[in-house]
Amino acid sequence: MSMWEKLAAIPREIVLTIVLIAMIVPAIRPFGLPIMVGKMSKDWYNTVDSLPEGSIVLFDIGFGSGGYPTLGPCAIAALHQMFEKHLKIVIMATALEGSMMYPLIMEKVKPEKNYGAEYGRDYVFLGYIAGEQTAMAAVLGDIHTAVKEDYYGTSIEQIPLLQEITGPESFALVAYLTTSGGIAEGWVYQAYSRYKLPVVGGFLSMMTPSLKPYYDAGALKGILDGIKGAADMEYMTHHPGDAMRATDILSATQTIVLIFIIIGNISYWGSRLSKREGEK
Amino acid sequence: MGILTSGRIVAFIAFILAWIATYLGIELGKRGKVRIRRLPALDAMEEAVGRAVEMGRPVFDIIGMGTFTDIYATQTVAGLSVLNYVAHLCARLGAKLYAPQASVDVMPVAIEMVREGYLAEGKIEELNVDEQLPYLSGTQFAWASGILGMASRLKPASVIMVGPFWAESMMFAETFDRLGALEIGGTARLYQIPFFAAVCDYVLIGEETFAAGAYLSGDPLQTGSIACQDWYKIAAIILGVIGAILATAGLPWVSQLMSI
Amino acid sequence: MVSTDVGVWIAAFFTIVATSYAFRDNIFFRFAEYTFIGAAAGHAIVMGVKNVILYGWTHIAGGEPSYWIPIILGILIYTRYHPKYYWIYRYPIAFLVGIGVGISIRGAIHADFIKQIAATAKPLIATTPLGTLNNIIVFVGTVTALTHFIFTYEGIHKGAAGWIPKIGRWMMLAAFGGAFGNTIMTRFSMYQGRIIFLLRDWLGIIH
Amino acid sequence: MSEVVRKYIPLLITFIVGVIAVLDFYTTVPAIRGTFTVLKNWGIVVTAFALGVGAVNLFRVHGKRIAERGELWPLSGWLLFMLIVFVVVGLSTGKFDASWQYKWIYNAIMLPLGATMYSSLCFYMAIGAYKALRIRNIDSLFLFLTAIFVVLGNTPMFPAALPGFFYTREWIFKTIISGAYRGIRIGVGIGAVVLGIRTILGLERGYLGRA
Repeated sequence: MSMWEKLAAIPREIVLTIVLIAMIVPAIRPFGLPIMVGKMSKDWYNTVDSLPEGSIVLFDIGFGSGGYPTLGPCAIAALHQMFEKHLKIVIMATALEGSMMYPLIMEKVKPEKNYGAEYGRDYVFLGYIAGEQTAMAAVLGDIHTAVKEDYYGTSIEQIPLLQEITGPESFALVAYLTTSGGIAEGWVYQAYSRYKLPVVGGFLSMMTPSLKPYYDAGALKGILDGIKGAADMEYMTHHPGDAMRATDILSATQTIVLIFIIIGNISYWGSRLSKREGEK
Repeated sequence: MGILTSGRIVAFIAFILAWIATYLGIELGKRGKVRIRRLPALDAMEEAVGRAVEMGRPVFDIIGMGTFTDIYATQTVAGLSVLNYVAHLCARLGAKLYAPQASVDVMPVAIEMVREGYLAEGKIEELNVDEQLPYLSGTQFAWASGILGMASRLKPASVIMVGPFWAESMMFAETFDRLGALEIGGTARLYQIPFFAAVCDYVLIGEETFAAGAYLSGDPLQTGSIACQDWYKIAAIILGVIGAILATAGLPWVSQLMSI
Repeated sequence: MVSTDVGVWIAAFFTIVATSYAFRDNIFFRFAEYTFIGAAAGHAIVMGVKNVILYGWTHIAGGEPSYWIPIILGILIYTRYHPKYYWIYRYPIAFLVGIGVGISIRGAIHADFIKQIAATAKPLIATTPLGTLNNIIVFVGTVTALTHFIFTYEGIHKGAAGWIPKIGRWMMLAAFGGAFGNTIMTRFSMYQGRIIFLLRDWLGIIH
Repeated sequence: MSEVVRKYIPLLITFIVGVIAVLDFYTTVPAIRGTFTVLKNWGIVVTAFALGVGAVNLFRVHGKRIAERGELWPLSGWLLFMLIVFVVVGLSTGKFDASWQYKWIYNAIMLPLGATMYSSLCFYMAIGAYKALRIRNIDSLFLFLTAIFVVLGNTPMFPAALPGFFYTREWIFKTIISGAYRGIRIGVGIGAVVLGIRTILGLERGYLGRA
């Protein structure tokens, strides 16, 4: 086996162990790198920022445990901004595990303690609603015929915030965070195409390329691009959290990946050129 | 015009036209008037099966974990057409085919596709459905780890993956690459195309998957739909080009028209 | 301080075991996998029952008997397991497919076709040279990628015209590269959350 | 007769419901909108029933495996036990997912598994990047170049040192990805619409299952 071939065939266990170490070290000892805010997150922030106090926002938790590590920080930072602005928030979940994400998020946001918000008056949680796009269309179209109780089993007649909603036009903004392409496209179809409501969306970074055409066409007013978007939001809202901590870990792991890509290419071209030499 | 929603009138007209065009396309397809160009990845399939024969190792054909009820049904249908073609090739050239299954609904059709291929080549006695088309699981990670287990046990020489794929695409592509298999990948799930494009030796990008399926099956429903979609793409190109030229000249007519 | 919470220990165990598969297949991973499948199916049932009560039963209790219809349709889904009357399940499925397909295609033609054409038909010249270049790249990318997907007119892929879809293919491959790079970050940023959990909530090394 | 009941009425249901959904979007007729509001609410209930289908399949597959003492059958038993635990804890309190007991088992079992299963794909990405992201020909050169620049821009360290990396990534997204993906999205969108029309018209019948 030539040197080139050895370089091309580093055992996977070794590669993975190096990657793991690259995650653990900066988690224990962060470098504290600065953040550069991207335009897509800035647009999300400004869209929310420009809403008048007391506007009603429909906020969808469209992710479960799989998406929590990246979209959880997005949700926490985004809700901080909304509560800070004294917006009223109707929260729902289109993902099956979304209702289990809600307590995890609210534990960190603490709207009562931090912002003096009151459940039922300033925000409400409807829980998981089955049917994805069917659920979106139903909640936007006529929330009173679709929903009878909130997550805790309180009749919606007794929830003052929901009494303020008379139709889709009551919502000043639809904001969603999801790991599912169907949900991400669904909100564009149902809220933007159907009711011309302003929509902002957050998703895994890997989904951003395919959903960016909506942002370019004006259907999405802003995008939170995975953990990067979450870190931007934490930075803009001055609520540093897991995403900003993740920034340093990301630096280390991505650098390791880059090094491996370079090793892969050097070994590939090295063995290819040395083979050609041998043939001569 | 009070009964039509404003801002969506052009969309509505486009929708009605799509309705008519679908009919027309299928009608043309039935009359054999639709010709679809052959894609290089299809020629590669013959190479892939030939390679397996030479190496004395099996061929894997994975159609993904889609069902007929989800919105990716067309991709599953395309994957089934490819499976049928691969079954023909394997039977004719004498390679052993494995096509593990993930969907209870799709599995009987897949079996039918493979059986038809072997039957047409006169090799039906060589087919063992239970061994070659096992049901693994409909749950993503159980399905993925099932495939990975089969792969490391059987060491396929070539693998053909055409259909809807989710996050498991990278696990498959990486594992088969490690085993030194020739990989042909194809999916129209936008999020997963990059992995196949990066790792596979041949790739069917997005709609090429449908075209490949239609080409191989010759089914007028599929070929006709491809024709109809082509008309719409051509319309999009023409409107886009004219619109951009006009807009550059200061006349944003097309984008105004689109918001009627 | 290492956690004293049993739940955190169980979670840590499952986190480590689920990771182990990337290194090598092992029986602990199988155990975790089977646990996950069972738990996920159980969770789906709990949410299903809750939704049936919340969105169906409360309507009936509130004096809307028409909501018996979806409840009956829902129950009929399970006839698919009957050897003779399996075909009855087609009724609820037909209903779900109708509503699902209708609701998605009506928006698709607006958001994916009309709106995207409108976004393409924008002025190419911008106020800055770089802006103009950017507009041209987006425009060329859109149009050439579209031509790549034309299958029934072979002429477009031959001769001098053949360059147009070829450029489209390269543009798409470049775009896929970007998407690939971005996905690397996505998966890592997801896993980091688990590393933070292990180090903070379980081992108490960081705060 | 049986053909009608078994095949044509379901196809008719799909057609009617699908057409109402489409008309609800394009027209302002109150009767259509009212009907569709009811249909949407029904849809939520029927979908909720469908959530149990997965569990029934698991009972069939794993029940059989336990009865036949098939491969890993004790794990099949454990799988069904976990399923039952979640259902019992979820339904016995009367508060479903809002009870603390349910939150506890969810946070201890399902959350770490769900979060780790998906995220451990990062290891496959790392290996894949090392083994596959190689410049083999002109096609892979294009893929390679943008991938490298996006990774560079995504790594917070590099833009912090040299902001150009950050703007290069933003530029790649703004131009190359926007353009190519818009083309792909138009095509895929039309494909979905044509499939939808075929389904509503009853030409696509795969969902009806075995004949």
